Amino acid sequence: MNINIKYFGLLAEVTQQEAETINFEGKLVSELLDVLQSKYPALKNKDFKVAQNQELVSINTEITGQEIAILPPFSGG
Amino acid sequence: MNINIKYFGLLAEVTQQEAETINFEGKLVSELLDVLQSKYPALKNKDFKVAQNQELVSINTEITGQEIAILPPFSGG
Amino acid sequence: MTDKKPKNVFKQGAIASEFIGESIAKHQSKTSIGAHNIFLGQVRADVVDGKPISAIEYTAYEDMANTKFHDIREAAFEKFNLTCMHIYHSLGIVKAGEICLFVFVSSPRRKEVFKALEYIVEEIKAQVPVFGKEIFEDDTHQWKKNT
Amino acid sequence: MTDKKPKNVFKQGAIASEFIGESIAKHQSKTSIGAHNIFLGQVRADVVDGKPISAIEYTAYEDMANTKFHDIREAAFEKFNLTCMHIYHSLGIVKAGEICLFVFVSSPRRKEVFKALEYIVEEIKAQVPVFGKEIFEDDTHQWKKNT
Repeated sequence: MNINIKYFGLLAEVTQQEAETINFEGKLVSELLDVLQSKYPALKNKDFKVAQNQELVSINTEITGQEIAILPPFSGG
Repeated sequence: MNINIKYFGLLAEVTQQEAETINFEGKLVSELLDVLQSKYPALKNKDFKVAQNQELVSINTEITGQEIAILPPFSGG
Repeated sequence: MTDKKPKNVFKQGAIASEFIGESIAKHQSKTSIGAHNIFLGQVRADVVDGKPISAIEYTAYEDMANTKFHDIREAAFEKFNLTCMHIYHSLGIVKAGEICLFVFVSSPRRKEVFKALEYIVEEIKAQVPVFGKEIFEDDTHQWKKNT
Repeated sequence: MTDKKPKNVFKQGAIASEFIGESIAKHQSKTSIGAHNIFLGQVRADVVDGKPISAIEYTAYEDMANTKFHDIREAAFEKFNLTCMHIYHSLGIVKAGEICLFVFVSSPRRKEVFKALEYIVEEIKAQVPVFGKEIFEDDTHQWKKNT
């Protein structure tokens, strides 16, 4: 299935883009991260969280959403 | 000695004045209050504190200051 | 910065919202500040026995009050890492809906301003000889009690 | 009052002191309010390796952020006795000394506003996907980390 991935802050710098659509055949967030970390090796050393449909999810969560966001540490305020 | 007494808020209403000078021959705050409560019987039922030279004092404090203030409960803010 | 001499904290009448906005603006040149916390006391139109309060008339034992405000200020600078602190309290008539107390603290860090502001406001309520006369629309009154 | 739909909390650029003053003025018709508490986040000119920060550029995962702001708002109304609550956060460039976060709570009673304001600010820092890029005068940058 096609998944829209959004990158923010430092992670948009690392991947050099703010969004992309990838075709993903796996099941879990962890599998998607494997794909992304192969594509962008620099991601491996970064601290980030994953949101699916605007809710934070763990790496063991099943991918059901069309929109996944890769979020660096929040630093509002 | 002559003592300047100041009354505030509700207590200025009770005594119908904001300040007066009285001649006082006693020693303690409690004795001064006896004098004032004889003069203004309505004071007896009121809740108040006494300040001498701008510091709150207990009724057992010796009167040394020229300025005594009779203060109702604080209600600033 | 701490001042060594008590200054006059009182303002005649209500504290204007524009004055508060201008006070905030004045702190924008202080670029070591990361957090401001502002407390505003506003006169409530409480209804007592069917009659709403239309205003509070504040009086104070002014000399003692300014000394107490100064002591609270010094204690707060001692306890907390503050860059600035400002306190203003009304005297005279303040109508319902108007502001009678303005306390403004600033610090590099937010944790400090939260602790400092609550400390200062509670100290003001407890330590400063200010007296509020709550005036009803029919010109009767009662004396304010802090809770 | 609680809103049922997330509204947009973000403002482009810095939050002006005049806007804050006007927000305060708007609450003077609400005569059940006795206490306001305002938190302001201001951009600090921290010096890193000898270089001062001249501005922060804020970006956000806006849809998720507005949903989180809304959830924080609903939770605060649930937990505390509040009359009003307003939150504004900057997006884009905010220079050192300018204001990037404005949180405003009002209640009949002061105890409520102190607890509520600290709760809301801590929740914003922890839960809302906003990202600060700290820009130095020489146009290099680093990514802000909350402490």
